Amino acid sequence: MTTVAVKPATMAQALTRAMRDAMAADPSVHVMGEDVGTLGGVFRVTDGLAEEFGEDRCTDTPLAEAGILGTAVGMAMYGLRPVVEMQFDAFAYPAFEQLVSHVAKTRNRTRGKMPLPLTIRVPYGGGIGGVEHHSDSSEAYYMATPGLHVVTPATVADAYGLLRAAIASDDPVVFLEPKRLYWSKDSWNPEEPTAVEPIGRAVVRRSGRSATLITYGPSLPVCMEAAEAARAEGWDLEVVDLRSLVPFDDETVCASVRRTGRAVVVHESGGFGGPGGEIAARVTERCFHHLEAPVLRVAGFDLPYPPPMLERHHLPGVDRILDAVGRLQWEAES
Amino acid sequence: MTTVAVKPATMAQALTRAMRDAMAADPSVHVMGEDVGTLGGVFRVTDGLAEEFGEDRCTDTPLAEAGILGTAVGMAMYGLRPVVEMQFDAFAYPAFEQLVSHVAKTRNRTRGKMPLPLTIRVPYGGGIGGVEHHSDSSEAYYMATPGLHVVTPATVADAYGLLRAAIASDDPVVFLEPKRLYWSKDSWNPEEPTAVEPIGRAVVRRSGRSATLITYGPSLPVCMEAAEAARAEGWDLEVVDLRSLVPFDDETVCASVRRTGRAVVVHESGGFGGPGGEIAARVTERCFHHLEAPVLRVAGFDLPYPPPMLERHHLPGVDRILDAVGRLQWEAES
Amino acid sequence: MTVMEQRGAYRPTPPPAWQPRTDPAPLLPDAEPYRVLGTEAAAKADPELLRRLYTELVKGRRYNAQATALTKQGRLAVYPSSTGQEACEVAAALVLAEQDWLFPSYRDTLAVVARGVDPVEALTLLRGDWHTGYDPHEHRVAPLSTPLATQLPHAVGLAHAARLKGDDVVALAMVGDGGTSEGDFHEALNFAAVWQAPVVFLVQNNGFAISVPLAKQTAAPSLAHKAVGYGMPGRLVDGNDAAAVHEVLADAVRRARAGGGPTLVEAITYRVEAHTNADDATRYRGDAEVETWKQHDPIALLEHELTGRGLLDETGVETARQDAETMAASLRARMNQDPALDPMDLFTHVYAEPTPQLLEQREQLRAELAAEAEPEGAQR
Amino acid sequence: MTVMEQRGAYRPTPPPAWQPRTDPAPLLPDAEPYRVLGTEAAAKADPELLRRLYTELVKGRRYNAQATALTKQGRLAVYPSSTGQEACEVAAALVLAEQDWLFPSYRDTLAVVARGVDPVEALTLLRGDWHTGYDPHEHRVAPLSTPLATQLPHAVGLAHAARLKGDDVVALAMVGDGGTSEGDFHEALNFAAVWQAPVVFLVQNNGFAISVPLAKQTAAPSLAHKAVGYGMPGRLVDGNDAAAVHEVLADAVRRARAGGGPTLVEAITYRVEAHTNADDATRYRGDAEVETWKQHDPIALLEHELTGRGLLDETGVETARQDAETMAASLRARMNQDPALDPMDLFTHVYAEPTPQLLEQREQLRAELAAEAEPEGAQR
Ligand SMILES: Cc1ncc(C[n+]2csc(CCOP(=O)(O)OP(=O)(O)O)c2C)c(N)n1
Ligand SMILES: Cc1ncc(C[n+]2csc(CCOP(=O)(O)OP(=O)(O)O)c2C)c(N)n1
Ligand SMILES: [Mg+2]
Ligand SMILES: [Mg+2]
Repeated sequence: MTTVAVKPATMAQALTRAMRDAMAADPSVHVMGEDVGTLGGVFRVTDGLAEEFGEDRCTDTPLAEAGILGTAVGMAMYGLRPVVEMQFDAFAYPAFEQLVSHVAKTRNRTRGKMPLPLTIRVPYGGGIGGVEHHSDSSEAYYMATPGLHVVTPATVADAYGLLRAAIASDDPVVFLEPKRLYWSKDSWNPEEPTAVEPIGRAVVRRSGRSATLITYGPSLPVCMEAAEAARAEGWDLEVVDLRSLVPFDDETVCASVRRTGRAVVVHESGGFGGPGGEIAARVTERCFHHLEAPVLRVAGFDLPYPPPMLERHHLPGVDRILDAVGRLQWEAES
Repeated sequence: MTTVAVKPATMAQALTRAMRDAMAADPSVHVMGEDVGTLGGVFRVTDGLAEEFGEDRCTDTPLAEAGILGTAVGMAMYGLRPVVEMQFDAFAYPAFEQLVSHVAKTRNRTRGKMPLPLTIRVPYGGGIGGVEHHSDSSEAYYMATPGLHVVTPATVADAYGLLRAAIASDDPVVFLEPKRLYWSKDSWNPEEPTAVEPIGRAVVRRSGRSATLITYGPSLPVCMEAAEAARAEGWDLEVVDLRSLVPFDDETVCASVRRTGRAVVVHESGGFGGPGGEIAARVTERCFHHLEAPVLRVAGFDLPYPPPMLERHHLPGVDRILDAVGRLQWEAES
Repeated sequence: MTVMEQRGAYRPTPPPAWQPRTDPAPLLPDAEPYRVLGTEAAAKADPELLRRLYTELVKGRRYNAQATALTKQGRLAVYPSSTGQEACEVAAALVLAEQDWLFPSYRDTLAVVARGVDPVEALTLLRGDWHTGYDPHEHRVAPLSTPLATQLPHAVGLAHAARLKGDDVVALAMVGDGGTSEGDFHEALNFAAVWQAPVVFLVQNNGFAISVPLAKQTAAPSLAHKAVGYGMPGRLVDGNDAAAVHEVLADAVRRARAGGGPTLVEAITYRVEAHTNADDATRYRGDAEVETWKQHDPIALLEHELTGRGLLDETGVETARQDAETMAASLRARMNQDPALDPMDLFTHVYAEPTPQLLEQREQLRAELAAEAEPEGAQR
Repeated sequence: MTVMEQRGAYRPTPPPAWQPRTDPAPLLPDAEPYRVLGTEAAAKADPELLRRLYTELVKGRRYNAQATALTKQGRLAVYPSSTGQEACEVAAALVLAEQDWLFPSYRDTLAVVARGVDPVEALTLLRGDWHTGYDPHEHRVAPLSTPLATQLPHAVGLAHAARLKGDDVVALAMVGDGGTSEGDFHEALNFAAVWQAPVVFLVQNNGFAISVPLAKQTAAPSLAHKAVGYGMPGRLVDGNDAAAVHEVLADAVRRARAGGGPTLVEAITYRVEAHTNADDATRYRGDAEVETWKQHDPIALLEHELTGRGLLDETGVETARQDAETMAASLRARMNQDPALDPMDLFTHVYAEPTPQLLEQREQLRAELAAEAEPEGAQR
């Protein structure tokens, strides 16, 4: 994790590398979606794959998301491992029926006879000045759909490791890529790609004793920043990066909260009916007697994602996180 | 509410009556969907409407849910009040993009200039021996979509009152009809239809002092039964029927939980990422110091809805609810 | 330089890029549904095939009757009968080679059985058990699809994958007239044509989608006319003429196998029974219409042809009927046993490995079942 | 009675219910895109209309250029230029009567402006403000639709509603070649035909969906060939010939207004610029292709015709150019002001009445903004 990078790569590049390595290792891996071939994707995440592996392995499809996912299901039924790109979060919605009624259910309804090893890459979230329908956080929909794995990297290394794991998984994985971290860099060394990360393990990104920030994907850097800022207030915050929303790593999360006694869940998805409710509820169920205060949530407001000029007011930022930490009842109240 | 019925009507009949009264009162109300006209709907909920109001007011559409909802959006743009029937829960998924990207957002993106007074009726939930795709509980998807109201009746009177309110609302309402209560009867008197219920108010269906069961729709009768059974164990349970998931009646729910100090959320939707997480989290945020125990959840398991022969093991029943109540730490633990 | 300045040189031309991508004419269906039985084409049909079709039609109808009877006895949760549509069902199954795949819609149990799936296993979903009693890979039959038209892109993807792998596989996907209105129908056909996937789409136009008649479903001259809009041939066939359906499908399968791409076949047929046993068809159609169609019965049509040409005699008819009765008796007997379902199986196949969350839930159910099993007194 | 027993009476007939619902022939597009400019048909075109189209084309191109420039200055978040497609944009707007409705796709700002919407308000979404700066009801222009093809069923529903109310309203809906692959395209056209809704679908086939060329989008002879599959006429037109596009659309609008139902129009055109300012078109197409299309430029085509027939002189050209410059200067000036947005407005229009949850969140934001506004020392 802390290898010093020869030349630092972006998260987008790590994702490309993950697909490339997977395609080189396994001829059944096929990349498909809108503009993924010749153009290399609107975020250039599939850049070079069509050139290297041919158009049959990295395919520009017609513009129809249900068709993309539906045909990928058929390809998976025949033993391929399709990696589907949905161009933006909101443009995955046309494929919702295929996702819920087939992708999530086929293994179960065939009693294991017809697994669907499918990866569905969805760039998600805001913070990039995108116009409407380009900044949705749709993870709540996927979390509420049993049969899917839901994974989201927050670091460059995880982008590589988790995408390799997703592609290797024999189950469908919704792989949520935080758009605004595409250009982020960290210590990941493209010369020595990280090992495949197992899906389902959270990780403590920063140790602390005062309270736990539970977060994932695009909100991790914000939480890290908040944890730094919190030192000035005398709070030593622990930060847990979930990495996988399904399965959920109760063990790591609860161990942290039991240690700190306080927790705030941070995500930019809307609060009401969002992931934070589930997380707060399950942490409370499991750690009630260790809690000094209710698990709080810092989330996007409950509104359609706002226009670029207002998004900074919507997105959970450092101040809002610190405000929540401040409300964790540091002196006993009635 | 407690008027003695002359001849008791079923929930299905109350829903029919609500549409009929709304159509008679307002010529802009149009009912549309698959088989709603000549057949009167597969559950006969629109029975007689086409005959009474003509096919232009109660219309058999082509078989395409995105088309149904999408054209209803256009009709609402022109000032009509469409009432759309989705034939079954899982068959609403093809319309998901229209729902999330247009129905939920149009008022906001037009700054109030283009409200969409639309009601989307969705028969939901299991317990009727339906084969796969006919028993989904999809409320978590709708709750996580700001811009929608999400309403679900549990009594015959509410079926009438809430559907009238939904149709009268200037905002889109996802109106979830508990399939297995279609044939239920209670004291509602079709001769004196209840007044329109305001959307957004929960109601205490049973007062009690020991703990609160928070529930809605198909699980209300189960909770009432459980509350009866709990008396034998010495528990006096309060039962709150949410009726509206969005907006959420924090006031009524929290008042109850503050009184009882303990709560269990009960629904048949899957637990993980389901409505119960949100409810438990928000109750805990607001009532932490009144809680003797964590808010627990009794929900469907986290799996694709099982086949009819196994559904009784999946659905929250009286025993499972009582087990949860029993875990509410009646004697202080560490 | 403004355009004015270059005016002398400028010459209006037709749009440079445009040219018809394919000649539309051969993609359009004939004006009349193709027929074989009772026409001259019948003479060219393979007698063996016709007899085979006949036997299966008779068996199919008996199967439908038996399954419907089983719903009355509570042995099946629901059954959508394909009586009147047996020619399509049977031809679709028989036209495929062993390595090919069938993608049935929820009404297509007959096709599934005719393809070789065990008659009881084919009913697994409908009797209220876990969906696929049969292993899809064993007979290369996808699970019956309930959400309409969603199976069509699967067929395209599978056929495409097989072609990419260099395998000789054709996929045949079945859908109803109502299902053609769904977006998935459109997207599947478009992908198939763009990819030139070896897939055949068979639309059984049986006149109704539950209660909704075709006229409320489409204003097209025929459903087969949709094909040209994707750049594939559309074929119209008398769906009650088993020989014709088989021939048209066989042509399409051959074409697909040879790399010629997909075909859309519309078979004109009629659903003689109600939508399912739970439906009341008298609410939306009259007896007269049903009677007219009974005059165009697929079994009668074929029987008439075969007997008329001396390819079938009373004994042959009787044998077919006996075979069907034997099948029905066995079906009845086997369906009289309750399937054994283990509630703990709820958790087994949600994922390859149950999540920690599911493991917890499994333990909860295990404990509940144990408590249930305890003697009465020990319970709450 | 078995069929055998009734055999004497039994006569195979064609399937009783089948008859083509409509004659397919008139629904099929002509083999070549319809053209007016440079052909004999031009003589019959209304000179006033041609001049009006010309002025708008010139203004439209200038608008595109100005908007693209504004992206470079950071005044617009993004701009999808319709340069090369102005004929479609302008004709679509001008062909409608006042009471009619336009349903634009995200690239159709020009059509929105040509319909009368304020040029700055039309850019509201793209500059990063709340979506609809314009009131959709004022000029009967639906919000620009970003999710592709989703606006098509809206147009159908609105047109249908108007007809039910007895109002004389036609809806014209615009979509790209890529958008025709979406399920919503299919469902919208089908509903329109079944309901005989007064709606016109205009497909701007500009050869690309971002980087994906038409050949990977469809295998159809033309997109207009999709129409017959819905039972509506399909028309093919040279999309760079403003007179032809206007005429074909006018026919379709007239037909719709008269109760004749919907029409699908495919206009063959070309996106001369990149997909948006953020796109790099050299990744997927060569200059040669672009150059060929520049030879078939919509403005040049019309200018050639007008000047050739003495309907336009240098002064006229200059006037049009001046008008366009004036518009551009005003646009530039007005766009140089930052729009004033109130963060508290986040909560105003989610519902008619904010929910209790939104009221709480509004108070939270209010408090945060107040804290931000406090002098530095007072902050955390
Ligand atoms: C997506 C979807 N919407 C609705 C339904 C409910 N439904 C089941 S069968 C049916 C009618 C199907 O008609 P058609 O496609 O003509 O097939 P047929 O029943 O005639 O065989 C409907 C509406 C469904 N199964 N899936
Ligand atoms: C449902 C949906 N999927 C994907 C996108 C992303 N997207 C925006 S424009 C575009 C290409 C559109 O091509 P076309 O319909 O031909 O219109 P054009 O850009 O050529 O005007 C794509 C894929 C979208 N906006 N909506
Ligand atoms: Mg049918
Ligand atoms: Mg295009």
